[in-house]
Amino acid sequence: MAWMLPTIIKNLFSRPATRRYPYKDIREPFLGYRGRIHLDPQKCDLSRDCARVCPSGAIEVSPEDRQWTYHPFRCVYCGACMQICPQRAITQDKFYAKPATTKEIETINVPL
Amino acid sequence: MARTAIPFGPQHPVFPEPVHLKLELEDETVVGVTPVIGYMHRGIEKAAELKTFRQNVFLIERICGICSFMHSLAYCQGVEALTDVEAPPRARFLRVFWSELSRSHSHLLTLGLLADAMGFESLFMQCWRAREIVLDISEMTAGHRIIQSTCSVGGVRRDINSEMAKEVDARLRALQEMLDRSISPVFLHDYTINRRTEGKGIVPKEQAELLGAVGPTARGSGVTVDIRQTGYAAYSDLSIDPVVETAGDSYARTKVRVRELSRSVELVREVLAMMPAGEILVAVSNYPEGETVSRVEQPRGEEIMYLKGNSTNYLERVRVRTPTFANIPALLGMLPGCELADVPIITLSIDPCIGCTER
Amino acid sequence: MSSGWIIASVIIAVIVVPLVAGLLSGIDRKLTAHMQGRIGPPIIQPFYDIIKLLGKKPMVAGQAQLVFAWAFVGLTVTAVVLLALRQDLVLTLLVFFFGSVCLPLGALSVKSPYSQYGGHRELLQLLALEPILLLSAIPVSLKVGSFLIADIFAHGQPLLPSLWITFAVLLIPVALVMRKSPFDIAGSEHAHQELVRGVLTEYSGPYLALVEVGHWYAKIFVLSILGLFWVVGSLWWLSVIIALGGWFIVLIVDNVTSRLTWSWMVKFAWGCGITLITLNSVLIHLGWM
Amino acid sequence: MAEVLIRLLILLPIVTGSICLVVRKSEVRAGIVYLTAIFLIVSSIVLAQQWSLPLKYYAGPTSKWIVLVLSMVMLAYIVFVAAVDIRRRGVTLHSVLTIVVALAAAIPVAVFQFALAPEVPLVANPALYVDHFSLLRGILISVTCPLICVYAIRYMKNHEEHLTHLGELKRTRQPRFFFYMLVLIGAMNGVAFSDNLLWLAFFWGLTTLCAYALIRHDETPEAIAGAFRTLWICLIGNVGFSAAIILSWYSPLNTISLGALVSNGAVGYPVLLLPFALLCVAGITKAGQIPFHGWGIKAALVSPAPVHAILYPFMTTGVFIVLYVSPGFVGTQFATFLAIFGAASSLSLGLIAISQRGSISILVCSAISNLALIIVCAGIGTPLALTAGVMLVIFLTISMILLYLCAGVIEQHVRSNDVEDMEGLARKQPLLTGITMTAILSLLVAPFGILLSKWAAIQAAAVIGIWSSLVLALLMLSIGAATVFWAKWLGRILCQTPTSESARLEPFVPHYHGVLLTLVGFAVLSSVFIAPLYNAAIVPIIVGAGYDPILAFTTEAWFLRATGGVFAGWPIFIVVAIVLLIPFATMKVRPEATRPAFMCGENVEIGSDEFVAVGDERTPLMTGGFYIEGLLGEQRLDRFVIPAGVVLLGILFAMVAL
Amino acid sequence: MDILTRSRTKSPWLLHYSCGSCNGCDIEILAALTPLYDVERFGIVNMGNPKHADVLLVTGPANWRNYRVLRNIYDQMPEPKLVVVVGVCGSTGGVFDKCPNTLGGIDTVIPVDVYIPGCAARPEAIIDGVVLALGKLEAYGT
Ligand code: SF4
Ligand code: SF4
Ligand code: SF4
Ligand code: SF4
Ligand code: SF4
Ligand code: SF4
Ligand code: SF4
Ligand code: SF4
Repeated sequence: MAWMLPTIIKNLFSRPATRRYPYKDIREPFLGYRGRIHLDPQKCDLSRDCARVCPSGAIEVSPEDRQWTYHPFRCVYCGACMQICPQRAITQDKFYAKPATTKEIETINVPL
Repeated sequence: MARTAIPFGPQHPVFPEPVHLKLELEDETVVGVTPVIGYMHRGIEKAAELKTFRQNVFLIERICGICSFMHSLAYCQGVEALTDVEAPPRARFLRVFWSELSRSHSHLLTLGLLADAMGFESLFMQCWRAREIVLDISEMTAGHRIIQSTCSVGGVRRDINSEMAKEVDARLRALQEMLDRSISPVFLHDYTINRRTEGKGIVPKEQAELLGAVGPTARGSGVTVDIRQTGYAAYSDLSIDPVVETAGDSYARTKVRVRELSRSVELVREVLAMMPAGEILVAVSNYPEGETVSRVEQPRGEEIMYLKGNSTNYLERVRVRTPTFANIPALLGMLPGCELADVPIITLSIDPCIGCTER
Repeated sequence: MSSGWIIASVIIAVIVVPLVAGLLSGIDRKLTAHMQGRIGPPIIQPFYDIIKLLGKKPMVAGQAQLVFAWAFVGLTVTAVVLLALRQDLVLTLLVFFFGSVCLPLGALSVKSPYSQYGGHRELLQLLALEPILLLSAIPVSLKVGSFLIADIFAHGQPLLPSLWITFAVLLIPVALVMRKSPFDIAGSEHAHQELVRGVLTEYSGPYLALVEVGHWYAKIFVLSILGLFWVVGSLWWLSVIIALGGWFIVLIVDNVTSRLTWSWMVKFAWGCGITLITLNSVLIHLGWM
Repeated sequence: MAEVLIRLLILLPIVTGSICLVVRKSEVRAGIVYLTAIFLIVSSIVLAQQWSLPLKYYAGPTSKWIVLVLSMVMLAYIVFVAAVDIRRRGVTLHSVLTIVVALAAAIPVAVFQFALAPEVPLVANPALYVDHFSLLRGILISVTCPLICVYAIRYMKNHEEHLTHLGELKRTRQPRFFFYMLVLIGAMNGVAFSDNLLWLAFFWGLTTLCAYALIRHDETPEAIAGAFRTLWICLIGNVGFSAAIILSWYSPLNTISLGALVSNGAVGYPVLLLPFALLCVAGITKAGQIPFHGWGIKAALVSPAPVHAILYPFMTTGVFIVLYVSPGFVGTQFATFLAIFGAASSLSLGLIAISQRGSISILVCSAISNLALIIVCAGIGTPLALTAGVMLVIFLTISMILLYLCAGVIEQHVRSNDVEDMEGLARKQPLLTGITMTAILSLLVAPFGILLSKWAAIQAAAVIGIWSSLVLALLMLSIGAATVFWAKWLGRILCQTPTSESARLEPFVPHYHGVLLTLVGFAVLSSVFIAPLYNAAIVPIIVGAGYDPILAFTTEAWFLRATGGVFAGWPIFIVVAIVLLIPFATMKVRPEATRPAFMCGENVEIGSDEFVAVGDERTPLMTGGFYIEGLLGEQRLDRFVIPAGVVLLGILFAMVAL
Repeated sequence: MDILTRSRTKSPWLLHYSCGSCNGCDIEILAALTPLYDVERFGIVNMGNPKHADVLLVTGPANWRNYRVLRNIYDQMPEPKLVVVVGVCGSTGGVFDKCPNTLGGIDTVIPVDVYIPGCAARPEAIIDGVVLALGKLEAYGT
């Protein structure tokens, strides 16, 4: 009949499984989590490989203006750009961009 | 008796995805069902012709986030066939690893949703609590909770080292215990679940075959079909016995999932133990050429992917036949005659996925 | 009863009851969450919900539903007041019952698929609930010799020992009124249900708050009926414990069962409930209980 | 004065009815009906002031022979009608049974009166005997039934226009219609006032005959079949009367006076139990109780609304007799089982009503189910039960007639009596909807008198010993069932698509709205003034039955107090008034606050009940009610109910034998 | 903070609607309700009915068929109401960039208050996003 009974009784008398985000037990993403990408403008040579490979058009590279533009609200965090970049100019950390009320765009001027 | 015609969906709490069933009822009894679709259609197949075949991996795996990995697997296997490369053995085992991980999280998810549709909240919570173990493993090994993004044309993008393997194994053992103790017995024996599923939404074996049902829907009706037996990836090295039940009702389908779930967890552990060493990715230098059909067994059944290349960076045609699409005729056969209260349960018992059906 | 007492009872019934009921549903949610391995909302969460709803912009689907919402609350409060004044049990139950009918009527007055189904199912629910609730007055009256609640108080002996069958059966209406599994067919506490909260579908904002508060009164009403099974002199807390005990059983049952269908519900309520209460009365008649 | 009025209450409608039969001009006929109505109502008001009861009216010796001959002629006419039907439409079960039953009613009395005991005195026993109970009954009939006739003036005009339009009617049948209506009123008054069983049987048969004629008014094959079914079933009552006359004459009492039978009672004279049982069976058949409920439901399908309306007091005549004779057998096992029978009947019809779609069918089932409550009260027989029974007779007559009439108007408006087709009536006919709603609520909720009566019945039933549990269980279930079907109907007429436009009142039709509002007034006033009403009208009845009214209710400041508890009707009225006033006063729904119903996001627009479905097409939303035919369908239930009814009746007679 | 605003921020009821999402974010929303994240701690309940909801959580890009549904349910939510888009595909179209049947982000159909990035967004991010959105309520009605 009541096959769930032992479980709920046990739950009732043990500590809840909840992670008390955002107050306590904040668990960082595991190492290697695919988060947002960062450009090292020093390394980039504006080859546009990253823009070409990006599946969601989150990177725009304009060699004329020497600008590298990243749309965090387009990026699907696949890491393909990082993999392809011949200059190893892109790194990926393990955090996403923060929720926001506007979709900012990150534009980086790449120095000569 | 008074006729009733009501919209069931697209925005409806029992359907996480938008689908619309126009229900015709008499009292509580369903006498007619017309599915209305298109709320999720994005045109992915067309988009896949507009992106390069490598970019497509990321698009295809987002046909649906639940068996995301299987989509990319089917795609990559297809492209590999078209480009004449073969994934290295370790990659093939890793593919099974993530496939079975996806299957277990998908089954847990479905079982949870089923419990929720029946108003069995505590069981839903328990299923999803167990599922978090799988998701943590996925995050640990693939870098993401649900969209693994690890499959790549020519192999896989991530490897698992031995420490990680040990950690994974420990977590899986915990999962297994949780399943055996507090989840499987409830689904298998609880009186109220029994009452809500037994004898509801019956598809006899012949009909299941005739309508081309796949996956647990077919296996719940006694059809022995499991594409893993074709031995893609590393399945040829593992023993795959399809889990089959014969009653053909919602209960049978649920039982198939519960038993498959345990088997999946075992498989993941087996794979970890058997994994050969070596390369995980081989380079692909030529463009896809010709056409091929790639099949994988998703949690919901057989997915067929047809790919056609023309020696360019772009594919000429990508066509996906998803399992839910194959199961919808069976579903439409199940619903008439049932009660309104059973509609969610029967619908969820084929584990419908609109995301991939409409693409 | 002196008039001071009467006024005090009325005030308690009208003002204190919703406070207690709100807390109780807060505890309910907390306990349920813990049973599910979660932390759950703060205990005063129901009050936040109600205040928030009251502060929302009104939005309606028809005037009739508002009238019935008021009628539901009004009659339910009346029933609680009658109970507090220790009036006739049958009459009190009848008033409560007709208050409850207003809820489906409000739902049926809007041409909305889910509201309609909720309304019809709620009616079936009342079909299951009402006879049990009314009939439970019979063995009670056999024991205390009258239908007056005041006489239960005057009776001086707890009813539970001889009426435990009736008490057990009364848990069915309690679960029904609390909208708990396996009986939450018409308008679940939780939204994940085929009817999208059924009878409540078309209420929103302040009117939803109104109906919710009415529902609080209803819950306390049925729990107080449970409490009547152990009133002895001034030990009022014993009845509270009895009522809470019944409430806790219902909570547990909610968490170990799934929702069942209306036909099962009606058959179960009529088949088991009515038969057992009748049996209880017969046993009392025969002097065996 | 009073004696004259009483006689006029019986005779005048019969006379004016006969005039209607020959008057061909409808305005003149209407005038006659108005005059009769005014006379009946006024004289009942006058009679209501008359408290020097009982009144007795002794008929002369010749009158006995007149009544006898009239009875025989009437039964012969019935046989003749059935014979004609057989010639015209072949042998049918119902017409054959009609002949058999009519003969069974006629022959024993004829043999008894003409051959065995021509000396049975009529002079010693009063022919008419007016006590408080029969006066109350007469007043109820004479106030409500004329209103039905007034309503019928307009209704039948529309009805015939419609039929003529359909080509189903060549010549007006209204003269015949009003003839039978008025005669039926007279005959029912006759039943109320008669004391002599011969007279009673005659009036009893006359009401049946009128009912038969009214049911077959439309002359469709179904109507004729339904009429014959009614005829033979209700005539069973006359067989019972015939047997009762003979039995009571040969009993030690040597009387055929109803009053004498009742006042002596079965406790002192156990042989009287059989005549009482026979009278009860007469009442049961006429009130359409199980297993005879078929006639009521069938008749509901075939005849015009005023006929249904007047059939309600006709059926009440049946339970009136049961309640009237109940003090005669109080305390016997028979009485207990009568209560069980009534409760079972009430529940059965309540359940059948849930699966009914026709408004009139629902009303009939509900009427029978409610009348069964009165039988329960008769079976319980305590002062409180008697009070409950009498109150039910009063309040139900008002509310049920009101509902029948409402259903008629609605039917003419939506051209269907299917409850499903009444959806959205609240928008099209707000006034009518309001009246119907009040009527339904008057049956259901406190503080209306019916609830009080049911409450009293429950209180009373609790004390009849071990069987009370069974009776009460059945009663509670029946109350629950009633709520379901009423709420369903109410839900249907109130159901409307959300729109930002507000509804406009329909034009006032005096014949309809006037009559309906009058009845609503009765319903409300009688409930508000329940305590004075109780003191004035019901206490004398209790006293007349030989009880102490203290055992029923005492009144204090508008409350009714029974030994079991207090009915605080008045405060509830206040609460209800407040509850209804708050929203009406404070909540003016602003149009911009109105939103369409939740349709999973596929609504078309506000004010439209369509949703977008296949191929982006607008699809009408349909929301039908629940009828649960699989579980509670009439046919399915009849398989249990009819045998159960037969068995219960069998047990009743077994109790007589014991 | 007055009691009403406080209650508003303490009791956000959700309505979840999936447009053309891939389910990834949808199941993360559901996961946020379950024991490990348990958003009911914040009074957040998934309501499934626009008439009861305060916060509309949308996933996936709008398309030619579902934008109407989206607008309807948005209309049926009583004020004050918030729209939170979960996942990048609902914010901008994301990976469904070149898909021919999409209209792009949700903000092409209804006003959006908060965007939660991620593909799929993590439950923690969903919590953060809803909390961010609730901040907007403080300004409401003043
Ligand atoms: S980031 Fe790398 S791939 Fe992109 S433009 Fe710069 S160098 Fe080229
Ligand atoms: S991580 Fe993927 S989606 Fe994001 S910018 Fe890089 S390639 Fe594009
Ligand atoms: S399949 Fe989809 S994307 Fe392609 S044309 Fe049709 S609607 Fe557009
Ligand atoms: S079958 Fe369902 S879960 Fe799997 S990819 Fe398709 S939509 Fe997603
Ligand atoms: S699937 Fe076949 S039948 Fe259907 S439209 Fe295509 S070609 Fe025609
Ligand atoms: S079934 Fe295939 S062909 Fe038909 S609409 Fe869907 S995708 Fe297109
Ligand atoms: S193509 Fe098929 S699914 Fe699309 S509208 Fe036409 S019939 Fe419907
Ligand atoms: S953002 Fe990514 S994971 Fe989320 S629904 Fe869109 S495609 Fe799926």
